[in-house]
Amino acid sequence: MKKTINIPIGSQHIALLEPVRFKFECENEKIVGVDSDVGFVHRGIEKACTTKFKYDAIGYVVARVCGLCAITHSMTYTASIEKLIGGEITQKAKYLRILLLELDRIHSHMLCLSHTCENAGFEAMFMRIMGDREDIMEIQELITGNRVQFDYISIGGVNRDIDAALAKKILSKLELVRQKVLGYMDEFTNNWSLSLKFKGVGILTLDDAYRFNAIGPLARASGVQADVRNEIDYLPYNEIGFKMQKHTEGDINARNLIRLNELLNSIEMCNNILEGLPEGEIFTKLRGKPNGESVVRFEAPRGELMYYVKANGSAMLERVRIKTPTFSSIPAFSHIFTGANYADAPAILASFDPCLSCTAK
Amino acid sequence: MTTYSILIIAPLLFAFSVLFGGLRVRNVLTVVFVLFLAGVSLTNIFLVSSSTQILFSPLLHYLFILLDSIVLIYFLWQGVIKKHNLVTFFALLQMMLYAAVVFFSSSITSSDILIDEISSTMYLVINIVGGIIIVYALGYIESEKFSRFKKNGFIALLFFFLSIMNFIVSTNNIEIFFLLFELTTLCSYILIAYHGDEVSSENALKALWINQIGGVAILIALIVSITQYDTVYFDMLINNINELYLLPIVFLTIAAFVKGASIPFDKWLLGAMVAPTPVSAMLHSATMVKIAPYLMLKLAPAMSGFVSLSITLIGTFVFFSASLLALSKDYFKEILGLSTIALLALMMALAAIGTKEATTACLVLIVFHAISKALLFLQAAILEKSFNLKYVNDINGLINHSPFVVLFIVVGFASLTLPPFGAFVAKFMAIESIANEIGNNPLYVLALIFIALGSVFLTLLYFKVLTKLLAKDVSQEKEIHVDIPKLFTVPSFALLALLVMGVYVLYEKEFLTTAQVFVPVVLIAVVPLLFATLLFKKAHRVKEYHCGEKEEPQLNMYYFEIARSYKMAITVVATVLILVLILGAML
Amino acid sequence: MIEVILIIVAPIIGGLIYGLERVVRARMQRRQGPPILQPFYDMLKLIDKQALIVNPYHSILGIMHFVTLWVVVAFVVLGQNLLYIIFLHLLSAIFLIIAGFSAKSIYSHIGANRELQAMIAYEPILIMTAVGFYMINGSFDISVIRNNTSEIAGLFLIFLAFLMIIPIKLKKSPFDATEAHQEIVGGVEIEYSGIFFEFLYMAKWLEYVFIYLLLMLFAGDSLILGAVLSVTVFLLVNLVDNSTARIKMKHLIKIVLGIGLSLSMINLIGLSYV
Amino acid sequence: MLTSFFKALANLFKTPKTIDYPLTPIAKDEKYRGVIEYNQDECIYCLKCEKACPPGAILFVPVDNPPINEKNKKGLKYHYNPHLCIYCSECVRACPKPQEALWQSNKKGHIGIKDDKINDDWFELEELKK
Amino acid sequence: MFDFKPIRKKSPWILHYNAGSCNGCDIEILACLSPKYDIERFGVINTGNPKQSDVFLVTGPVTFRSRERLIELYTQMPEPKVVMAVGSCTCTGGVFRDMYNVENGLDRYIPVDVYVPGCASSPELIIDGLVKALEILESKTKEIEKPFKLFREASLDNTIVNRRNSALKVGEDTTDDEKN
Amino acid sequence: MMKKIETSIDTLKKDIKEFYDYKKWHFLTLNGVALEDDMLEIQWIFSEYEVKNKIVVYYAHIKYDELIPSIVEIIPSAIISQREIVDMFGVEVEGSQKGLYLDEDSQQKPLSGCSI
Ligand code: SF4
Ligand code: SF4
Ligand code: SF4
Ligand code: SF4
Ligand code: SF4
Ligand code: SF4
Ligand code: SF4
Ligand code: SF4
Repeated sequence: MKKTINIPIGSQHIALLEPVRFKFECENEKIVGVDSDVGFVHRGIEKACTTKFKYDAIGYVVARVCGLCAITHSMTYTASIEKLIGGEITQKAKYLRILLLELDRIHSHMLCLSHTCENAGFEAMFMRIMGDREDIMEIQELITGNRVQFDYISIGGVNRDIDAALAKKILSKLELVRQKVLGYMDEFTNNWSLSLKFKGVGILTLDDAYRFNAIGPLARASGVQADVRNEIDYLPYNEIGFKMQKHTEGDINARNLIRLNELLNSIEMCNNILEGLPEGEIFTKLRGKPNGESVVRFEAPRGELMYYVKANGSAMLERVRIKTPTFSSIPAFSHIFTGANYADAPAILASFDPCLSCTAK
Repeated sequence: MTTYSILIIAPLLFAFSVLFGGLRVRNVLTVVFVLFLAGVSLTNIFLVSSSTQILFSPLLHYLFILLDSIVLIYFLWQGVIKKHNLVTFFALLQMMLYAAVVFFSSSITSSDILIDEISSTMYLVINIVGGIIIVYALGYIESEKFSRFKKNGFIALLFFFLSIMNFIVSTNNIEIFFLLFELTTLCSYILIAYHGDEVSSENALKALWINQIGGVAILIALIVSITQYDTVYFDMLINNINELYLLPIVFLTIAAFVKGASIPFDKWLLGAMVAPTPVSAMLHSATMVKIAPYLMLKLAPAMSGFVSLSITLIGTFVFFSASLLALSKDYFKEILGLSTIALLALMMALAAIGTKEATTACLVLIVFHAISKALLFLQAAILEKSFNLKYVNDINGLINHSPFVVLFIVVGFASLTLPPFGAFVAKFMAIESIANEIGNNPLYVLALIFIALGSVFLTLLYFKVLTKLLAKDVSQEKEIHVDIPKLFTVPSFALLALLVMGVYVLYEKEFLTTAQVFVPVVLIAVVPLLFATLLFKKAHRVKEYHCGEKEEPQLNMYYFEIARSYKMAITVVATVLILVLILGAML
Repeated sequence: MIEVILIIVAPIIGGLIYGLERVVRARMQRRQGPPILQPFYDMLKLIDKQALIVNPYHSILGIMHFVTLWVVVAFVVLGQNLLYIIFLHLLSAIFLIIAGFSAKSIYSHIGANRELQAMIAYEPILIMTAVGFYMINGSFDISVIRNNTSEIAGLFLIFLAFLMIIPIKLKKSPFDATEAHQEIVGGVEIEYSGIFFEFLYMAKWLEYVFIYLLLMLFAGDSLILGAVLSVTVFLLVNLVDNSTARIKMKHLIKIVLGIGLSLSMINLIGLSYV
Repeated sequence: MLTSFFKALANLFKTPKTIDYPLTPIAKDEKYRGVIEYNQDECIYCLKCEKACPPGAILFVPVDNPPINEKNKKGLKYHYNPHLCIYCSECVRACPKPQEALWQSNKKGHIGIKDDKINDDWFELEELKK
Repeated sequence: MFDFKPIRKKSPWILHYNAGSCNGCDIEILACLSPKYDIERFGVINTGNPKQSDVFLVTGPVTFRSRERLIELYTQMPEPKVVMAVGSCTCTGGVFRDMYNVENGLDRYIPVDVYVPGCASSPELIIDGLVKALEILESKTKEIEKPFKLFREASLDNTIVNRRNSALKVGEDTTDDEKN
Repeated sequence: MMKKIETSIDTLKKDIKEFYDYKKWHFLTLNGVALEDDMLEIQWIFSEYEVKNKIVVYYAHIKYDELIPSIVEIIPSAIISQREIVDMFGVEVEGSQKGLYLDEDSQQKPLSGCSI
């Protein structure tokens, strides 16, 4: 007698923001196998980048690979082009770029935490974090003029400046958010029902994290020292107080704690930037066309994002390869699901913070 | 001639005559004879108002001793040729003990036959339900690949079985009771091994040796009873019993546990599944296992304090655990089997409580359980013969193909759980009487918890099965037509009629109020029809929601895995409880 | 007469409780929340929607669930036998479960299966509660229970056990795994639409009425105590709902059966000595 | 768990955070990136904006009665589709006369309904362009 | 007869489907549920289940793989229903217009009632769109609206007939492990 | 710092096995670049943990009809990039089937030089 059942999640499912299909092979509610289909969002952006758009417009196009880390996408792309053209941008532009990158990380991590809570059936917490996240969204709207797709970074610098009044407003809002985050910290560590749901669930061991090349918070929660912010020098991360977070348990709880700690670290970095913002231009016109190959990586909220760009000196690029965070985490996901309880699946899924829209591009 | 002797002798004679003769003659004769038996057992209720008492001549007693010896020798022989050490051992043990019994033999005499209300009720169950089972066995056995003689022999054996059962509920003599007990063991042994293959014979031997434990227990009880109370009669034993020395009662109880396949003696009943389905039906509903509650009821007046409590606890514990175990099964007959074990244990527990309410509950349960189980096994036979289905998991959407079978299964299960049927009333009364007992002894709280959990598990179990039947696909419109022989459908309806009559009797005797009878009926029958006509015209059919996917996910039944360690623990606890019972009675 | 009116308006009362609860929950999450009459808007809208069915049994069983639940509430109001009511209530749950299994949808199956498991958790405790009342009043009849004085002191532990099963029945955190929107999209109710979903939606209201009526039994003949109990429990349930995550079926059964049964057992043993 | 328990209790008596949006309008910052606005009198018809726009939300299509402007040699008319625009402001950055000919307002795009035939009309324009 | 139409407005339950968007608009839909915007004020419940929804929120330019699911979901929604295209890429294709795996807007497949522009549409725009959609919902009849394209039906043969043939025959050994 | 090391599809497995220490190197992705003359460059990109800007690229030039060996035994997470390459370039990789982004029976090879 065959005892397993297939439980599909997706492509449309309330626990998913995006179309992705997991098929869980379950014995009763215990998952014994996972099959995933991630190709629903495939739009053909890589192809369009080499046939449809000129290199200077691509920054806005690749931002639409993903709405959540749009800024990281345009940042990474822009950095590769700047590398190929050659030329330095101002220190102030670099700082502003980091500011937006970190703000984006804050709102994305908050979204992920709230989403994890919702999928764990904790609606109140979801609402609480989503409510507080609006503060960050307001800051972003004030700086860039849009809540989600910032279109803030252009080749040569950034598009808008921050004046002193705005900086002050942001600082006060960030302080508010910091207090709130400390409150979540307490909730995530002390709530009994959350610990039933999160502790010891969805474990990725250190060895597996290495073997499956896990990245981002997923890897750091298992104890891998993998944070691209530590491995690059295009942006002066070390000057503004970046600290790598690490945990060793590798369960959902550890991932949440990593995110919470990163929130605090990011808020601190934003404070440092706003307080020590150098004077200067925000935009340098870069002359010339890109030529050659470059590989550039950045740390998106979900882990490492990589662009490979090959150009031949004309306005059309030869190849744009986008390696996105969720894409490279998928083998690790499938591994974690095996052996878990189906009732935990949505929470585990949310704790990876997957984003399929970039996976399929 | 009194009715009881007709009931005992007529089936015996008929059994011999049915051995020969062609198909048509046999079928017609059998149906007529079954009707006759039913009639006799019904008249018995009205004729025999007070209890009948009869003493057998010594000659008859010698005949019984001879028969007993032959049966025991046959067991020994089977043990030796089948090389089954346990069978051999128990056969030898029984021979020794039996020799001791014959050697001691008591001097005081009482009536050998004693018919009271309980016996009359049992006659009804045995003859009417058993008769119906034999009728459908006629249909069943035709499709087996046996020789003509073996087919006739099968029917004959069933009648033989009826005769023994009728005798067993009439007798008052424990020696004769022992003989009949062994004869039922023998019958079941032959019936289980009827297919003649490896598995059958193995399971038959298993049934044999486990049942022999019961024999041993009876013999010990006999020896103790003769040495202590100098009697071999139930009534005298019960009347003279000393509160402090209940050992014979306890050993007889153990015999009941064995026959009732109570855990830890449950293996034989499940093994009996390999026999042709009517045999299972026979064993489960009307005959064999019913000896257990019957014996309990008979002994109940003699029980007191500790013994009563521990039997109640054992019974309710087994009720709970068997229901739990049944949840993990997928084989339809096995589910039915485990639920039989559970309900039998409940009956024994109720009998052991011994209050009037509990005894009534027990009797009601005996009757309704017999009818419902007969009905369900009949459906199992139909599933097997007409649809080739044995596993619950495979019966998905049966309602599309045979609404009647589904109806009967639904009714069968409903009658074991839901108002207004008897099993529900019994459970209801059980809770009430146990709640009363808690005032006397707080330990009954445990029994209450077991009953509460067990009844929930049983409900779960039945509805787990039911859920499979109803699934209907939108797209699948074509139906397969399956012929169900008349010999299956007619008994089904007969059993259904019995159920309804049972409810009516309950209502007459004021176990149920009008509202309690009619509300569920209205809910189950009238409401759906009403709404169906009102609403369905407008409704559109669509497919189920599969997250937007077109591909249908694979559905399978949920099963409740029960860890091996739990199973072990259940057996151990049950065994320990029984040992405690024996030790407690000894001290 | 008053009983008849009470029975007829029972769903409406339930709807009001549900509406109030949605507002209270929203407020606890610092949201404005829907209007209190929202459940009735939903209800009227559902009547107006086109009804889709996947198979007739499925739809009928949903309706039977609703009707049975209504009868259960009616029996409570009329003061019938408590034990009988509990079994009838079991029947209504069973209709829902069979309905869940009769659709060919995996979520419906999982939901029904979880509903079954939840039954394992709450049914014994309901029975124990009934026995508790029986031991004090000497009768299972609700009319008798209601005419005696409040037994909440004598049944305090059973009362606590009863509190534990309220979130299961009302599908509230932490015991709402049977409905779990994020996992199984509502479970049993997934395949219902239009007027058929309406019945399930209203059944939920009746469930509220049923639970609060049972709760009132603990107050005996004192209406004031009953009101105080209901309000307190209402707040308590919502506060707990807003401060816990959904726990798994496995934990649910262990916690509720383990704690609930032991509490009621101790209480019953205590009663037997009194 | 207790903290959130009491927090929920406290929240019950606080005013909600909700902004009753359609009734209480939310003021948009002047830097909010809303729809692109255009002044045909100031435009010099260099078509840089059209080329710069990634999705092609600005089209200059030849029509019979074009706007009167001396720079408009080819008889083109400006078309803008707020439902195709991704609000990236690249056009404004490309325009030689930003804030005069082309600028980004802080107005939200209008909600389209079925009768607007947003997509079909634009397809026709794109056909015309070719 | 009681007029239900005004009631429809008061209880719009939404179904959200992402047909290949960038998540930008999806998280804004999520933000609409958050305390600041709280669209539950309008009676909105995010059911996630087509059979109980009135408003179909679609984001994304409809990729090749999403289209069948989109239509399946659409057909499973009972009438009356409204469809909202949220975000520029859903309305017309947005930046993804003319990419090889998308087909330029939701209205190539199903009738769209409300187009909400923006990349990403802000919660305010989505609420505006919802208000508009509710007006349209009120005026709708219960007539069945059909999608513009349909795709193949999945074939079903996992029926009782087939399984019956593969079921075990009587007399075969059945319960190896469970018996012991 | 990008270091490019040439390899060929015959020696690839050996090279990678020698090179790859799973606690030191992080496998980024598999990449394909269409070249002229119907050639394809396949790159296996690695970075080193906790070291600034250290990227190593193994690459091989192949024809479209050549079978690319799979490195899944060495690096399990390469499976998904391999499937992507199969979809996007229409090449064959040992043990990887089409169907990650495109349909299984799709004839498209979007990124190859001679697309659709
Ligand atoms: S919170 Fe999670 S489950 Fe809820 S809508 Fe967002 S992504 Fe989906
Ligand atoms: S998640 Fe990925 S695609 Fe999205 S912004 Fe971050 S790095 Fe870019
Ligand atoms: S992982 Fe991809 S889709 Fe997700 S947020 Fe990052 S870039 Fe976007
Ligand atoms: S990026 Fe995160 S929030 Fe967005 S859809 Fe993916 S998992 Fe959900
Ligand atoms: S804002 Fe961007 S998308 Fe909109 S018209 Fe200008 S360039 Fe085009
Ligand atoms: S870029 Fe400016 S001036 Fe040139 S055509 Fe566009 S709007 Fe006119
Ligand atoms: S502009 Fe539109 S189509 Fe393009 S990426 Fe953004 S949302 Fe998608
Ligand atoms: S409209 Fe823009 S932000 Fe919204 S989903 Fe489409 S690309 Fe993303």
